[in-house]
Amino acid sequence: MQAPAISFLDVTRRYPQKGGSDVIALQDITLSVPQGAVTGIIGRSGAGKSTLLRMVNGLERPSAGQVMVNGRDVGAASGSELRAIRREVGMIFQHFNLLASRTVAENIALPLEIAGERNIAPRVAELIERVGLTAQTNRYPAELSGGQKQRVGIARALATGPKVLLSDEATSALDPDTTRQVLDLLARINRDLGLTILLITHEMAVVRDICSHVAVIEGGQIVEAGETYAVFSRPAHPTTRSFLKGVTGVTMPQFVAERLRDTPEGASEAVVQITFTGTHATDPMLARLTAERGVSVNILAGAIEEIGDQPFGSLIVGIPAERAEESRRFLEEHGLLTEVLGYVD
Amino acid sequence: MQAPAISFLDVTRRYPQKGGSDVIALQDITLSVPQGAVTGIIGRSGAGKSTLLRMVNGLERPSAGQVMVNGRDVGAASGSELRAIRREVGMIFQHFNLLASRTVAENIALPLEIAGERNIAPRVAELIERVGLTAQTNRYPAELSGGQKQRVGIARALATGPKVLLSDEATSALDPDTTRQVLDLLARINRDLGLTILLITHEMAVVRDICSHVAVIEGGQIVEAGETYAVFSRPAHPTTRSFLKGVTGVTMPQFVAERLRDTPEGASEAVVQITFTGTHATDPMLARLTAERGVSVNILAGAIEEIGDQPFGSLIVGIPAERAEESRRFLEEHGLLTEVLGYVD
Amino acid sequence: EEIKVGVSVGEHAEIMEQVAKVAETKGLTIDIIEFTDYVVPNQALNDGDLQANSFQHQPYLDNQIKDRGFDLVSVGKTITTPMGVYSQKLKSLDDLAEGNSVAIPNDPTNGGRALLLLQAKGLIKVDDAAGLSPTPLDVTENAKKLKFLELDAAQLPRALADADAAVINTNYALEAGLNPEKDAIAIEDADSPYANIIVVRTADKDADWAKTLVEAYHSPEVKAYIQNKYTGAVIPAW
Amino acid sequence: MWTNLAPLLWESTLQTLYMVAMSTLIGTLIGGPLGIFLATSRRGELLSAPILNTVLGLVVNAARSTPFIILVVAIIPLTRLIAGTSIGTTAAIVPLTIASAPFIARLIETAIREVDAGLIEAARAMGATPGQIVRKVLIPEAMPGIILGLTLAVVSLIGYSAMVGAVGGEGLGDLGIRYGYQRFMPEVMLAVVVILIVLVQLVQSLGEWIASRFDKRAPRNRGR
Amino acid sequence: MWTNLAPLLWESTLQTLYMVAMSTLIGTLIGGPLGIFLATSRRGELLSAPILNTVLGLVVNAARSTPFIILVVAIIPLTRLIAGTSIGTTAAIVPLTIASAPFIARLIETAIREVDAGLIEAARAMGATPGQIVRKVLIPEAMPGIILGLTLAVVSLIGYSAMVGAVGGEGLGDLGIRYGYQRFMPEVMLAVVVILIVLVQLVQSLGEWIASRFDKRAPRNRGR
Ligand SMILES: Nc1ncnc2c1ncn2[C@@H]1O[C@H](COP(=O)(O)OP(=O)(O)OP(=O)(O)O)[C@@H](O)[C@H]1O
Ligand SMILES: Nc1ncnc2c1ncn2[C@@H]1O[C@H](COP(=O)(O)OP(=O)(O)OP(=O)(O)O)[C@@H](O)[C@H]1O
Ligand SMILES: [Mg+2]
Ligand SMILES: [Mg+2]
Repeated sequence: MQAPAISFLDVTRRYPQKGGSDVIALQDITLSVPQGAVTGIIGRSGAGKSTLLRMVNGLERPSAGQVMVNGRDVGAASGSELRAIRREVGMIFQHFNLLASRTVAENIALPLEIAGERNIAPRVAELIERVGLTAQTNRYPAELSGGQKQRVGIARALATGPKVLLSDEATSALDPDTTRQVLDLLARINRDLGLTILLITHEMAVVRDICSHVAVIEGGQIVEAGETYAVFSRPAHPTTRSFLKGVTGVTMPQFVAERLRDTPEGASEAVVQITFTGTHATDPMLARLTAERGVSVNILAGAIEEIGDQPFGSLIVGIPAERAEESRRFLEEHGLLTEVLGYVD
Repeated sequence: MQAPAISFLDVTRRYPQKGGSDVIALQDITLSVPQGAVTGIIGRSGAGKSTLLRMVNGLERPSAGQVMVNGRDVGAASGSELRAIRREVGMIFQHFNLLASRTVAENIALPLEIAGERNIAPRVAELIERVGLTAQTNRYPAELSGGQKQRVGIARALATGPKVLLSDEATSALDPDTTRQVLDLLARINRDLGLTILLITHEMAVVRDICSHVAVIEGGQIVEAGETYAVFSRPAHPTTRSFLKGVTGVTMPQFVAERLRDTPEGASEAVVQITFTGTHATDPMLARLTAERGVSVNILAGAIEEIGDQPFGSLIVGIPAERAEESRRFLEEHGLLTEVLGYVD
Repeated sequence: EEIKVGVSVGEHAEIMEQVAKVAETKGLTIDIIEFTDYVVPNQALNDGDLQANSFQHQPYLDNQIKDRGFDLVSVGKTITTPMGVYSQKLKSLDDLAEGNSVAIPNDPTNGGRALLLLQAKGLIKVDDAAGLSPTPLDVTENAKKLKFLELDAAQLPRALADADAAVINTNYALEAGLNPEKDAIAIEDADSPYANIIVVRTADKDADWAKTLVEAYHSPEVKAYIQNKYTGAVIPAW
Repeated sequence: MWTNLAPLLWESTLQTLYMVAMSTLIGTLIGGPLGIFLATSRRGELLSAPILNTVLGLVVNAARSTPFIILVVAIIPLTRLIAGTSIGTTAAIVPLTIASAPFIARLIETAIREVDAGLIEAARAMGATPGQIVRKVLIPEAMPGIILGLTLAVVSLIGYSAMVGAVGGEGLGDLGIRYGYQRFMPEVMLAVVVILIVLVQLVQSLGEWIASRFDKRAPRNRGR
Repeated sequence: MWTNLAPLLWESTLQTLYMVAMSTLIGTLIGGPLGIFLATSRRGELLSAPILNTVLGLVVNAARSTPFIILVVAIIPLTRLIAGTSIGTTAAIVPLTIASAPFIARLIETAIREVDAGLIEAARAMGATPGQIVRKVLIPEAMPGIILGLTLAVVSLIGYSAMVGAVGGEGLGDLGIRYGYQRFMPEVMLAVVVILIVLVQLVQSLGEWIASRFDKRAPRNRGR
């Protein structure tokens, strides 16, 4: 196995507060970010995501512990070593941080100028095209919409062809289409050039679509981490579960929820949640249930999607109450997870 | 019917550009925002959403046309009239715009001070609690995370109990849980106090969960508007369709997409998209297809959810190729929309 | 030949302009440089930035040489401007009451001179050790408990309304429209030691241009100019 | 010599402090509102009054560019009206104030204009009156800049106050010029300059400390 | 009288322009880097050098608070070294520069410190050297503030340049003092003040125009 691109070793970050106890933004974080992977960081507002990210290029220093980037200790790096590390690490900021005095093109040119590159113009033009800002090339940030600023920040972070990309909610100001384009762009660079990406996002769909790994942070601690597929299919921590509801889990339709009760007595239908994982999702299990057992299955809600290239999802179905037990057994025997949520009349 | 809370009449906004043609941010916008409704504005980055929103409280003036709020012309309002309108309109800014010199509590108190209210402290404490920032009460914005700042902005906008709330991507910096809490809060105020909400978002899930109406803006023009359910179930404009993919539409799993081809010859399965609307979603149509016609249906991907209180969704299913036509007819006869996407071996 | 001559603003500058005209006919070009300060012209002369200056009297020069070790010397007298005491409130010096305020110049030359004038009129006594530039701190006897207000010399006429009396250089009195003969309630005796001088570096004492400069100054044209222009307030001292 | 000098230096220091404090105080009372008005009355801004803005700008510039001694003379009647006399340390406060007020106005104007436009917008959106925006947004947000501006003004005034010797104003600068410079007492000059430096250093440190207390923005020194 | 006065006024105006232009230019060349260093060398900042920062701050303050005439005399040897003479208009540029440089330094320091910390952070994240951050971020972003600061300095210098009469320097202010003040010619004083006001107004308008050209931030005057 390759050495990790980034690793955190027992990293703690405290903010001293006047007249009060310190804010502990991060506590004993140990985490490896694999080389060439796209790793997502998710967590509640204020959990410590931005702080964690900012440690990677030394914008924030650990109060304790070590942060290693490509084998070099960021905390111990001297000025020029640190600059060398930083030139290999692109960063997209949560609040853009664009220079008001520079146009779109000039903002994107900045890291190239800093790296001392020549022949900057064609590279800048190419990046501008990629993020769809050709019409805005010579505008100043004050004349851009929020999403346009965000895209300038993205282009700027990619300008020097970094080995590691840090992204702090790079797509949260973008509409779904533009988000998809940006994610495609990142995925392509990740694939073609082996770029390691560490990104913070609040959109589980982003994690699902692009992240091979995910870390969940809560109250300054990593509560869950691993391959996205593994974490998403069997979320262990309540936060993760709660986050996933919107994306892979399904919410029960209101009209069902209202009628739901706990006891089967006199109910016409049982409401059952069926979870598909791996290749099972492609088998026509429900159809077989109907065909082989004559059970009529009513799909009430559901989502089936791919996570980490594997189909995954769950359905909420209605099954005639008297056949519920039988059907469940049938499905479980064929490798699906089932759970009876309740009964309706 | 009630008079609309906000109406735009032929509103145009141009930004003059030096040495170039004007940027037309909005063009001939005519739109009514119903009283007491939650109306979402969606559109691509740079489409003109923020500009539109900022017209409502006169932060931006129309180059042509009229903006009416509760029957008063914002563009024609004098200083004190305008202030009177503004005190009834709360606004959450895309970039927070918090005062760096005031703590969380003091920032939230600001609109109350401006409105000349007394006994501010309990109201502020209540709002802080609602947005979950009790621990941060006396911190300054520089000591907050992005999402915490956003929540201060939300509390501030609600402080004076406005009649109209304008929200510019108020939840895009928030994690799913916090987003849900904020949306619940807004929905509750909307329900209990009849607050009219006009919100910009990039998250279709937000529109789905909270907006009764939606307007789609593209290149400065309204391309689609109406009740959310109507727009989402039969999106007319490509942008809307494209946006909806992520939320109500389904993306085809990679492993299916890769094997997909156009012609049925020699294929084992047809891949069919089935769209459910209204009450049909609750009928066990697929089960009936299996039971009555003996067709084995394989659910490949799908999402069924509620939009505007109505069940809605679509499934992508695999149906044995030779039975595809028959099955489609069966489903169409029972009121579902179907579309053959292709064939797999 | 061309020389640079430093002068102070006012009558010294005005007269030097006339001197320059005369000197021109004798083949000496004078470049006049006006100073609003009294220390710099000596410093500049000593340092070689000037060839001569004309703004001070012998006591001031002596004092400067003593303090700063300049190697300067006088080559000829120029003019005397008697100082006067003026007042808007009083008719004579005798009317000065206890605790009255008297404005005097705040530079050492003129300030000291003003105190010596008041001593000569019997109002105060100053410490002899202070020589020709005493300060209010050197006043040993002050029977009327006079308060001394030290002001910029040019400010004095403007302060007449606020002080009970002011000791004013004649040139400023004239510029301000006061008439030394009519308006002064006391005036310096003509035999004061305060005749002004032309000063050069000791090394240049015998230079030809120095002689020409003094000759030009002492020419009848200049004397006539002084007498016409200043009508007794400025007296040729040669 | 030194036995005389010590009390003299002490007294002069007090006089300088008195003059500088008074003229800063009054200068701020005049220059503060003026600066705020200059910053907010440009065309299209909060209090939009472009003509008055131009006129006041002209007055401010005129007062700032007129040589101090000419200013002193020009306002003698005013000085007499206010201080009862045109000469002496107290009277000197009048021209010092007239010189400091426009300077302070410009510095405060600059500080106010640095306030983020988004904050003004937020307050406008709340229905704030221009007065409320000034009191609740512009001044508090510009506070660090205002304090640093006032520090700059105080330091300038300390140097400036040496010129009031012309009208019988006393103080350290005047002492340095009259005794140290004109009477060539290098030790007085040195003593004065040393006290001035100490004084100015105290003012500067105090100003920066207060400014940093008011400054709640993100620190610029996290990490490296 | 006026036939004599007109050319005199013209010449004096030129001299003032000459002195002010030169001392602003050289003062900026010295004060600019100094101000940038003062802004960036505090503890934990970009060029972190707190001791040097304190020492330079002290020197700057000392130069600013020392009365001008004392400064003039103190640096006579330097003046002669640079200008070849210690008197006259050209020589006067040296003390004027020494007086303007620290003032300009403080103004530029203030402007630089207003630059958003996030931008410095962004540049640091790009691996920029401190020199690059100064050149590519701090100076361009602070440009409107720097220009307004220089405008403030030029206006101050125009008033300040009146004091060079002490070393035989000429110019408008000196003309005003020598004729208007010492020779009691109110009409000269008036003429001088009028020209000064016009001059200063031109400088101010030009400065603000240039600053606004550099200012690409959101306008503060959209809507009401
Ligand atoms: N001051 C300005 N000068 C020129 N063009 C401007 C100016 N302000 C906004 N625009 C342009 O107007 C258009 C609409 O901007 P607006 O901010 O309303 O977009 P938006 O829909 O809110 O986008 P986003 O989702 O990215 O925030 C954009 O193309 C933007 O570039
Ligand atoms: N300078 C500071 N002083 C005190 N506390 C701070 C400071 N900066 C951040 N914090 C706190 O540290 C915690 C972590 O902040 P961080 O910005 O990393 O959160 P985050 O996970 O990025 O949240 P968000 O999703 O809202 O951006 C927060 O609770 C925040 O309030
Ligand atoms: Mg964050
Ligand atoms: Mg926007």
